Amino acid sequence: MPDSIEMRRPRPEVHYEPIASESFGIVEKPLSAWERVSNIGGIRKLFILVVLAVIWQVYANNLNNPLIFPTFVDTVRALFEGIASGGLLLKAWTSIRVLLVGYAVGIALAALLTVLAITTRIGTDILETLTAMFNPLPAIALLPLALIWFGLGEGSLVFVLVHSVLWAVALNTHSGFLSVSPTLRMVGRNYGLGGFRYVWRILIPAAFASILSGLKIGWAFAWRTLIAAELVFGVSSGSGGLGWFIYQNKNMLEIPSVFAGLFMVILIGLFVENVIFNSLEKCTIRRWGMQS
Amino acid sequence: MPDSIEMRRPRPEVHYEPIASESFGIVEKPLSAWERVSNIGGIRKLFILVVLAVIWQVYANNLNNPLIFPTFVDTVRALFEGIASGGLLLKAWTSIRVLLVGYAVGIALAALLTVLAITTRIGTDILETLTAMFNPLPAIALLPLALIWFGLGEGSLVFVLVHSVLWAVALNTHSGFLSVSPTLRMVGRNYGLGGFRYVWRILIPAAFASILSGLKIGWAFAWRTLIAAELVFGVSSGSGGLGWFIYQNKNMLEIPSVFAGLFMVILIGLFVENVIFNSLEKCTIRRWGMQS
Amino acid sequence: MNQHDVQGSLLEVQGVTLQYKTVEHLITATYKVSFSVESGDRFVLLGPSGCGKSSLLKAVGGYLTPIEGTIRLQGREVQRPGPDRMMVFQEFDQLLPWKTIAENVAFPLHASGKLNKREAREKALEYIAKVNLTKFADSHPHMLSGGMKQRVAIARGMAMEPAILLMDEPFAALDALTRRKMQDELLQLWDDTKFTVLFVTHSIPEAIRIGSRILLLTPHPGQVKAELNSLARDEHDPALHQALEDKINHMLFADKVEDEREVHHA
Amino acid sequence: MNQHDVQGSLLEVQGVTLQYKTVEHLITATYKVSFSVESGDRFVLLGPSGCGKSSLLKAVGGYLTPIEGTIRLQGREVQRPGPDRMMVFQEFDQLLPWKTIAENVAFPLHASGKLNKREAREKALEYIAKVNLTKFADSHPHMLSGGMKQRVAIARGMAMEPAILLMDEPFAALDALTRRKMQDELLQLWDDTKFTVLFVTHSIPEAIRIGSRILLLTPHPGQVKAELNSLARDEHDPALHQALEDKINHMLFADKVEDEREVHHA
Amino acid sequence: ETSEVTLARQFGIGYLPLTVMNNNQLVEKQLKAAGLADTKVTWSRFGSGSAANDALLSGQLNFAAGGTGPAIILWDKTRTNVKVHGVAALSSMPNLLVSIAPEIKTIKDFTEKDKIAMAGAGSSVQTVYLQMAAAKEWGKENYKKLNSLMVNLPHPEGLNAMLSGSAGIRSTFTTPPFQYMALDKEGVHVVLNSYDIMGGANTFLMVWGTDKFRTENPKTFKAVLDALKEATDWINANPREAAELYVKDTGGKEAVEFIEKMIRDPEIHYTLAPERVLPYAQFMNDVGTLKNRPEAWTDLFFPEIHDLKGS
Ligand SMILES: Nc1ncnc2c1ncn2[C@@H]1O[C@H](COP(=O)(O)OP(=O)(O)OP(=O)(O)O)[C@@H](O)[C@H]1O
Ligand SMILES: Nc1ncnc2c1ncn2[C@@H]1O[C@H](COP(=O)(O)OP(=O)(O)OP(=O)(O)O)[C@@H](O)[C@H]1O
Ligand SMILES: O=[N+]([O-])[O-]
Ligand SMILES: [Mg+2]
Ligand SMILES: [Mg+2]
Repeated sequence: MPDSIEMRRPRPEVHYEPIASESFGIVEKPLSAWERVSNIGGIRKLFILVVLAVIWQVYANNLNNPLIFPTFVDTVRALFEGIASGGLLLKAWTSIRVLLVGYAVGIALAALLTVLAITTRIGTDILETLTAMFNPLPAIALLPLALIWFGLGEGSLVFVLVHSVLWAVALNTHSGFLSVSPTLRMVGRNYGLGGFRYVWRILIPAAFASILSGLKIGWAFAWRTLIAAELVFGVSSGSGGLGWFIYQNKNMLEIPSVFAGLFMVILIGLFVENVIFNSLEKCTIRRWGMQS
Repeated sequence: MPDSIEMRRPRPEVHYEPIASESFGIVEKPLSAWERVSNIGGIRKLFILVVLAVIWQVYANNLNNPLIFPTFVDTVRALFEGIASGGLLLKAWTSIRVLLVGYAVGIALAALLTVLAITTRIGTDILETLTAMFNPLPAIALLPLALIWFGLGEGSLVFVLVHSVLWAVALNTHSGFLSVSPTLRMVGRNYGLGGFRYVWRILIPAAFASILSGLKIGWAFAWRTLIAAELVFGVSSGSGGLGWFIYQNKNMLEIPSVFAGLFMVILIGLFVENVIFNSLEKCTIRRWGMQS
Repeated sequence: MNQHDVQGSLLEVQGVTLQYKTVEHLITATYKVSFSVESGDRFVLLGPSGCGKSSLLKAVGGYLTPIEGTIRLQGREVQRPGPDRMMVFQEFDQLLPWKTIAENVAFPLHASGKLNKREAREKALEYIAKVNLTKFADSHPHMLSGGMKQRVAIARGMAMEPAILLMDEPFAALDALTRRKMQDELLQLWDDTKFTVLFVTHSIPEAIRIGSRILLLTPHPGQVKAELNSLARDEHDPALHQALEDKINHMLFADKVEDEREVHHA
Repeated sequence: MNQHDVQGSLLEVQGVTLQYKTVEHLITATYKVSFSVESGDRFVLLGPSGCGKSSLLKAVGGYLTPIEGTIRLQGREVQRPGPDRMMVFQEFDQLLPWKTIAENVAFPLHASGKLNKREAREKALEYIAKVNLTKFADSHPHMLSGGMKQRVAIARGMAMEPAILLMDEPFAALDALTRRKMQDELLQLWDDTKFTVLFVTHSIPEAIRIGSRILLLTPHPGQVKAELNSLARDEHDPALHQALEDKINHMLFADKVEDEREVHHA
Repeated sequence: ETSEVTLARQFGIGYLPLTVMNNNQLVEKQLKAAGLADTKVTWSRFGSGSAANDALLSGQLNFAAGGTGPAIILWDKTRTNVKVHGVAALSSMPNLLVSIAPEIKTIKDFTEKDKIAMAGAGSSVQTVYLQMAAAKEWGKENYKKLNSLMVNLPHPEGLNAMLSGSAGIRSTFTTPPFQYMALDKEGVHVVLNSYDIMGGANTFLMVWGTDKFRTENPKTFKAVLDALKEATDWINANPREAAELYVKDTGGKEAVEFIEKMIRDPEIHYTLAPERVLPYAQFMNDVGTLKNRPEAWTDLFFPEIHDLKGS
């Protein structure tokens, strides 16, 4: 009774002769031209950028209020003028230089704090408390201390940059560390790794996805802070960076130039995201199958 | 030969009579008083806060420059005066109210964008592109558009708050979604869940650790932005929040009050971290064993 | 025979080649695999580690698209996963960590619209009892041992009473006796509801005991070596069992020896 | 006998109670478990799913601190994990995803200071060949099947040639023949280097085949039921094997029946 | 004497003497004349007066420049410690409350819905002017009558908001050059002139520093003051060249004629002598913003300029 179904239809047994795997040849699924084009991420993104530019142009044209919102074309023209005559590239480079220093120091401090947090319990408490306290403070709150400690000039800028990078990176890194699977942690400790080597060889790669988004957020907020801070701190030597360029043009009501400065920030952002962070993702978490 | 070691020492076989598990009684490891006290997270954190306050007091005393950096005691006094007479609590509440609106809207938009990003490929491209473009822009860049779209007052504040919450939360959420284990995704899709239900029932809980750190970072940056924005944005005098309070006192060189305002921000930050986010962590990722 | 060919089987796998494309490699998991499963079959996939059993199961589940060949379920091509093909995965992390054991089992019953919340929980508890985990019904998965997690997954799959149950080495992490009990539960359920089950195992005795039909695969990349009938359920003659076991053993072993020689020369 | 008692064993587990404390529950995994492992033992832990085998192994590994009792290795209490006790975990996610297979096996050899980079890689490739994965030496773990991952973990553990090898159901995910080969490799290695191995399995034949001494545990929470000698390696009489198997089966089975009755009444 | 002297300037035509000092290296020249050729001169620029004050108080900056209002507040707050005083006035300029609303001709025409954009609403110079005007119009006790209309926006944003009609802003109380840009547009007219409130020309920007620096570095202090004097004299003698220098300094986008017209504007004075600073400060004391009451303009400035004809 229980086997009635099998009984109903006796099936013959079948035997095959498997072929050697070398003789398979390469099997590939054919794709249509449209599929092939739309599979290229760069083309899809370019398409989005073109759409955004068109929206900008049309909206600005309709708004017809160049003092508030210049058109895309005017902005691009101002950008080229700025590059040709106004040393916009030099200003951008000034900003990027300071930014990179602040970013690097911020990341180093974040690493230090999280290593401390992951290896000792009081370290965890310190990290959590400091982050909760200082992360919500605006850069302006740090100005007086920055001036005392670092004087005018880049030192203070770096200080506020560190403030805007440090907490975001530390928070994400620490949460990433805590989410590492217990098995992987045990494996790491099995190898006799401890302290810094344990963090470097096990926790950092295992939490790399979290760390990367921390780095992305830190990068973006470093820009925001730098531009805002350059307005307040001004310049002590040289000709200032992008933030000062924006501020000055704003004061002269050169609104297309203001937008050209912001546009520069956007272009740098796109470059960093699509070239640097994307490649980093490709050779790490994607390659390791840790993110799809 | 191979079994020489075993041969060397024949061991007797042993048999035990296991007892019923009800008769175990409760086994607990005894802890010293010091261990028990230091096991309480609140006490450890309180200790850290006291140390920080002492450092503040001593450093400020040595610096002896109350117009730059008042002592802890002066700040606390100004805080109490502000609360007693200056309506500091009311101002804090004004800020918190705006903040919560901006925070909520930012999270909602982040949810929308990430759902789009996780369900369609072009959605991913849009999210990545928009984040890379807009995240580095400082709030001040949005001012003109905010004024056009939302006029003066809270609408514009909410707009910049959304800007500072949205990208950080979306970035972390999206990266969290991508890191969800392929097995869990397959399980979710096995249940026939799709679109919004799939995100809500599977991806969000599975990526909750990442989302939480996104929320924490978003919260902190919302504060920073709000305080910075209240200085710049059209607040009608008399109706401002904490940022306005800080700004006015800064202009009047009432530095202890400035620090009292910032101290208020710190206190709120500590409260939100230790009460709200911590409980949230405890009833979610800790309880689920997803974070140690 | 003829009628069956015309009607089509419940599940028809035809010339299926499965590949994984990673950043650096293109790995062929199975090559031109064909077999068909009749309604009510207890169909076992048997083959050495890495031969593509899990991949085949995932393709039938709708998680993996063949780059060649077709998979048809009741005549329609498999497009996406669905609760009609409940899957018990090989991995220990297949339980939702944020749900208790009972919720894990009840959730698909409710989410797929089969039962309301209360009924789903009742049925869940019933199946949790079958896998001996009543004590842990309200625990979260991270508090369970590996074998216990797999039992929850088995309970979850069986509780759904799906048209096809796809099981990927569900009993591998279980001790001999728990395994025996689970096998019995599975067969009992089959007697009650006559569902179809596609079952991956690496234990030949288990294949003979559980399966009504057995597909033998070659080592990586998997090709079909043979499709055999198993013994009838009421066949208890140990000699017959041993004979079939030896036959299968031999068919797999022949490859293995080659394989080993290859490796040692490499 | 007397001398052995005075000298102390290699590993001495005495009255060990293991507990897990979670936000809501306090779960006792084992209760007052005692046993001692001599140098050169192939010591098998056998018991039903969830009885605390993995927990015991983790305690010996230094990952879990007993709340009662002591674990002494060469007379010194176990405080923390270390490369002298290489562990093969039960979980599939024990390989480092960011390292290739070869790197995964080579890394502990190098990190523990045993070998330099080149030597480590050579030795790694040698052991990868033993587990039949030479073709995949430069793949990342996510490209492997469940059984292949476990084989890498076995290679990693064996390549370290540690004083004690802790193995938690290492062969559970392997097909009969691969399993056989792995068992042979393990015994071969043991013949060569005479290390001590503490081995969890749920297969009674495997316990008899691999083990020199077998510890039987009761169902959850695990207590020691018996400590038995296995058969000598050169003992090939199937009747003796069957007898021991039946004996163990019976000892575990008695509990099991009770357990089942309990559950059905609950 | 210090080996480095740091000075701050800000953006705008009102800081022209500092621009000239910077570009023509007048401080270096005067230091050399005083025998301090090795002293390094460092110029900073700040986006706001309060940042400059922070720098001054933290000892990083020796000479801050900015609005009269912040300077007087700093004087008030530092009576008992670092004793900040004015070094000299920079420029007197009218601040104009301009409107694009035809029906608003005087401050009496503002209704509850007519917002007035101004930078630093509540504490800035413009705030004090408007309060003085209100006190004049409706009596001293009603000096806050218009406070509820003030809306905080930086100068360029306020101007833009008014000109573009966004956010309902139709009036803004601003400074040169923004007020002149505004008046260039059709329909924009003056509602209130700070000179009218003050009864004549009134110092808008000044330079200040700490007593500590002055007493420790008298020669350096004197050299800076002399450089400022030289720059001011040069501007008054060469408005065209000064305008050209200013345009060059800011990037060459503005018309030299426009700048020169402003410099030549009889309402705009470049002078070291404070003009009507005392009544302004006394009003601030009257309304409680200042705790200390200056009795003479010389209370507010260092002795080096007490011989000028200030007020
Ligand atoms: N995610 C993946 N990416 C790349 N290759 C994969 C992936 N999963 C499996 N493979 C490859 O596909 C082949 C078949 O894998 P599959 O998991 O189907 O084997 P299996 O028969 O289930 O083995 P096991 O019995 O060990 O579980 C293997 O060679 C493996 O390397
Ligand atoms: N992380 C944990 N948190 C809480 N309880 C746990 C945890 N790990 C295991 N347990 C509990 O401890 C007991 C023993 O688990 P353990 O993993 O040691 O069993 P096992 O003998 O290895 O079982 P299996 O053969 O299924 O792997 C189980 O009852 C389980 O519920
Ligand atoms: O700190 N900021 O948000 O610019
Ligand atoms: Mg598999
Ligand atoms: Mg286990």
